[in-house]
Amino acid sequence: MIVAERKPLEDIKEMIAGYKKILIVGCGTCVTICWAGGEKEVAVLSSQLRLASKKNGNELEILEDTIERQCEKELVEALKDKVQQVEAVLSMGCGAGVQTIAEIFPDTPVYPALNTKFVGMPEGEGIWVETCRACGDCFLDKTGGICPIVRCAKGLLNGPCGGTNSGKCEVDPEKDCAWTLIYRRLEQQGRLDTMRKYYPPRNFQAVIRPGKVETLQA
Amino acid sequence: MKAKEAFLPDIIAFCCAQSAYQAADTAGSMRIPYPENIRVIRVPCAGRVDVLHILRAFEKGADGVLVLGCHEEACRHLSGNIRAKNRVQKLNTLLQEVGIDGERVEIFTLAPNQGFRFARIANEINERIKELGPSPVK
Amino acid sequence: MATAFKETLNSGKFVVTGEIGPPKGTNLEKTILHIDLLKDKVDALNVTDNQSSVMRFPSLGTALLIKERGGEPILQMTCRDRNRMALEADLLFAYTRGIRNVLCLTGDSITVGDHKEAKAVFDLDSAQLLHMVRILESGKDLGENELDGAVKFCAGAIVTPEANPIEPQLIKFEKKVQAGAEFFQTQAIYDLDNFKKFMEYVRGLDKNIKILAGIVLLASARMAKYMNESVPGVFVPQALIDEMATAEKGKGVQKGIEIASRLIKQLKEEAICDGVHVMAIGREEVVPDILAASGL
Amino acid sequence: MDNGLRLGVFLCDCGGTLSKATDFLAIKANLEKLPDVTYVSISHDLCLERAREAMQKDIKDKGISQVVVAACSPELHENDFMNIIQAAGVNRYLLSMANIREQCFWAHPDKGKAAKKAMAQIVMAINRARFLEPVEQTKISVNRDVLVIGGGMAGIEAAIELSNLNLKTTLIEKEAILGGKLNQFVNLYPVRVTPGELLAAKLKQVDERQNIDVLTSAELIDVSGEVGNFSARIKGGNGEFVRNFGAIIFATGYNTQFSSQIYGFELSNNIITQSQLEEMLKSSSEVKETPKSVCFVVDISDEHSRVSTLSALRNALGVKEKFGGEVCVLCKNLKVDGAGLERLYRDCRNKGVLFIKFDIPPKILKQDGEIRIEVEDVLMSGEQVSLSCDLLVVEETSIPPLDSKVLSSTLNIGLDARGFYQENNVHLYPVASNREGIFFAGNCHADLDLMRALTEASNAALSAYQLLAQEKITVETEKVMVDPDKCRFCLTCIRACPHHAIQEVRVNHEKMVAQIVDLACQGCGICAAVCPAKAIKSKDWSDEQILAELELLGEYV
Repeated sequence: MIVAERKPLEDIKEMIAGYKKILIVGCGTCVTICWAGGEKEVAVLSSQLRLASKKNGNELEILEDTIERQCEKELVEALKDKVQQVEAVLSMGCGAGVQTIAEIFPDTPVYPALNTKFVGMPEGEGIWVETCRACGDCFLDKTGGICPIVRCAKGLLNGPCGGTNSGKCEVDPEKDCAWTLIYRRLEQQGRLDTMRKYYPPRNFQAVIRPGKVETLQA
Repeated sequence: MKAKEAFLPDIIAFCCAQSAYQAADTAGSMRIPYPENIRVIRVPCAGRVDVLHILRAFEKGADGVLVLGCHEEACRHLSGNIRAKNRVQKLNTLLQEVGIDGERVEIFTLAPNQGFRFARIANEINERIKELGPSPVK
Repeated sequence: MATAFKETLNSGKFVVTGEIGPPKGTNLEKTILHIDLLKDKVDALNVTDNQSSVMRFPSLGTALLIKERGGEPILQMTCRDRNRMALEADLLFAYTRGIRNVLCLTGDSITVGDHKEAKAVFDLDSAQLLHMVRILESGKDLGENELDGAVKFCAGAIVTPEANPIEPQLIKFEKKVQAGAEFFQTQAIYDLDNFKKFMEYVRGLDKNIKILAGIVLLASARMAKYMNESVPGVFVPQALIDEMATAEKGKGVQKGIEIASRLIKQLKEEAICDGVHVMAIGREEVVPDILAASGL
Repeated sequence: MDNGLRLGVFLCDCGGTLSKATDFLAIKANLEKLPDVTYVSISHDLCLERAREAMQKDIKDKGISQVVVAACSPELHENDFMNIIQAAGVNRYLLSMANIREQCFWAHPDKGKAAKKAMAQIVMAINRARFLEPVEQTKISVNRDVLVIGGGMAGIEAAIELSNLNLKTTLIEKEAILGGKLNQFVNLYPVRVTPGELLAAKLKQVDERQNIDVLTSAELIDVSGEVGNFSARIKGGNGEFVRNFGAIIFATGYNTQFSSQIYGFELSNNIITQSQLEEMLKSSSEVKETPKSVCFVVDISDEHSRVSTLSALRNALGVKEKFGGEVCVLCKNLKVDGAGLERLYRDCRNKGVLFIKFDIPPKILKQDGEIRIEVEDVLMSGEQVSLSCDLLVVEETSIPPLDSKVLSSTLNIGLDARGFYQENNVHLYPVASNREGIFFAGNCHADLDLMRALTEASNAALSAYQLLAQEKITVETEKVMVDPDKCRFCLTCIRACPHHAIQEVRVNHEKMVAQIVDLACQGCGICAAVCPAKAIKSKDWSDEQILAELELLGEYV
């Protein structure tokens, strides 16, 4: 899933300064699941903004809505009535959500309330970690299902650097050295030969940015 | 000074029915006085109290909010009190962002028989909020 | 005129290399001083490449300076700051200016240095960089295009014999050997028993691999303790830390020189490895003392 | 606008006592002016039968839709009022209470201020009443068999007690014989029976009961289902099988462990643990060399532990009786807080056991086969005492049984910081776990002496009985519920629920959503607070109800 994080209120306040009526839009998919932009977070941000504007003596009216997926044009179009009532939209979706809303409503300024961080998974309650770099050329078959591109601080393909420190990464001693994990996993599966192979430099053309995938329907 | 004396803060106390609410009852039964401007809202567990409930309390004009739950390791719902503690911590940040002093929200733990403790907490927070003055978003 | 490093390597002589850290800025006075001090006492001089991810005068520029002053430079190249095109281009240039030795490293993480917000490149890793050198030598570039004029380098790499766990490190080491590394400089070593075991493994793998043991000068017991606890892949035996602690105040470096030269002597006398790479980290002026004390 | 609300407010002045503080008629008059308030009555004794009948009649006659009671604390009579309104045909959850006695008139001596606050409290309750929702109840048949895990003293006692209550019980024990720690103890002081005698008597009772099924060398693998209908997978001598139960009692006891790390030395032939000493005392043949002086140390690795203190006292007496010689107990605080334990301590003293109280743990040195102990005696104003002994007996720390971690995670029952099972509420309900229908007895969750463990076992049995006495149990349906349309299936609630009461289900054979298991739900509302999609509603503590109570801020203060 896509993992995002709320921007500091200070930044959001700056974006919407001067508007008297705004719409905050949540997204019901990834960012709800990572507690960043679901209906609850919309309500929290809305409450915070009301309190802040009250404190500063500003007038601010907020409409709230949370849609299934902000990255779908048809679903975003359903916001039309509400968008027409406001001067600006604050999106609590990922970057794709912000851009979809901005595209559907080109006359209305759309601002991001979140920082989209990475593709990842929950590690514990309220903790999400990056596990996929969306590099477009999946390498996991060679590394026992542990991605060195994301989980090695240097993204090395041919083994660890000299900074492995008792199985931890020298860059962040909290984090495991991905190559130690890969070694252990492949050893467990009797597949160390895979690790002994030399892998040439990555093909950065696997995704020509901006990425695009075209598929014929099966 | 005079203004401070005249200021009677609105304080909301979310009280866990398993402990703090009963502690408030105990205070009453023992005729231990505490400020009458502390308004108790009974909840099934401190873990039921949502960040939103507290934010709304400030929107409605509260000057201070207490969350009162069970002592650690004595929560009937195991983690309810710990969750409440974490939420209050999160709330401190959310309120600071808005420009409301995080000290206006506090969590304490009590046992049902701690009437004196309830009254002491009520007095303490009342004094603290008086010191801080009315909520800036009132 | 210095002897080509490759020749020295293959001569059977106990090889000694030193290290020059380029300055932060354009004042090359001290660097030149160090070069002049060391160039004739060692077989080659390494030049670090934005060491510890701290931006400095370039490795390539300093290597040229060594060349100018009659020394034999080993150009260190890390993968952190340049993509494959920049690395290739730099090698073409280096070759035309007579630089014949290159040490291929991954490079430290950008976050440990003084440009923490910069983009870390790591387009290649050290094994791929070694490969790249060999491809350029074949008259092609990484895009498989023909070169008008190829290069020829003596390429080396590094290895950490005390890495924990060691197995993944050795796999990578073998890959570097396969990629054509002609010599290896090791991370600092202090425990010769451990090092001998590593060398047994190396000799068993391929007798022709040249290993230069990394000798880092200890300056104090505190540094020895820090190296042991905080520098990945470095093990300083307690006995050495204790020995450093016996040094009188202000005589730590003296003690360090004693230890370094003792290690070098033993490495040479017992023919444990093929040479040493001496790193004095900011105290280049004492390197001649170390070498003298080692009888080199 | 007619919103269908017909609120009835019932004021009670508690036998006229509260009327002395304020004018109830004035409150009534004020309340009658509020919108939707259909009826206001004043009673003197709502907790008495005749007033209840009147209340029911009023509710029916006036067509009251929601009931507000302003009286004493809901902790006292809320359930009674729920029953009353239910009998009057209003759903029992359509009740909102204002605590004007304990939390108002009793607490605030200033009459004027108290009256103002009472008014505010009642209006808050009225505001809340507008958002009340009905919750239906259903009855679910339960299996009345009980599973007791652990055949130590607590487990045996629980099984006998359940059998007395006419509940069929399966008692499983992982060892080959029943008895647990009783098989190890030398004496049971202050109880004047030997462990063997006590165990024999209890086992005889177990044998005689038709409704106790004992399975030894058997272990619990896992449990599915909920209270009333648990399905337990058990591994016994004849392989694995499944049996169904209505309730489960854990009586898995404790293990002990010597911590050389804390003591700073290892065990040896003259430094032994309590359990090793017990073996020594039990062996019928005389020991080769009778120790002439024996020292016990407690409160070093496990301060305030009843278990280790009691074994020290019991065994000190045992040593004195068997070997004579000098016996000394070094301790920080003896926990003799149970029936007969003070007597046990006195017996020790009378028999000549010496006690030395320390604050700083004693220094223990081994010298030529002898043990020297140096300690500051607190009772001798810190005088340095130096003594030697042939045999040093060290305490062992109580640790949870090996399988508790596995069982706690497969059954989803909580563990405390030390890894023992955590009780629902240490004060209010110490034998209940966080899961409905799973109970604890004995030392698997607390540090208890034998008498306490036996009492607990009975309590656990009674709790199981309370649950299963009727063949059906009443369950609130959808008191807390997930809106399947809004649920994003993020698993947040499933992970957060302390009672393992939320499961995943497929709606319309398609979308996966979370669903509350009514039987297991204990209504804490944590799920409603954590849901990032605001898809969970706790009907008796909904956001609307809680927020409605905030409406009044600034007024009536």
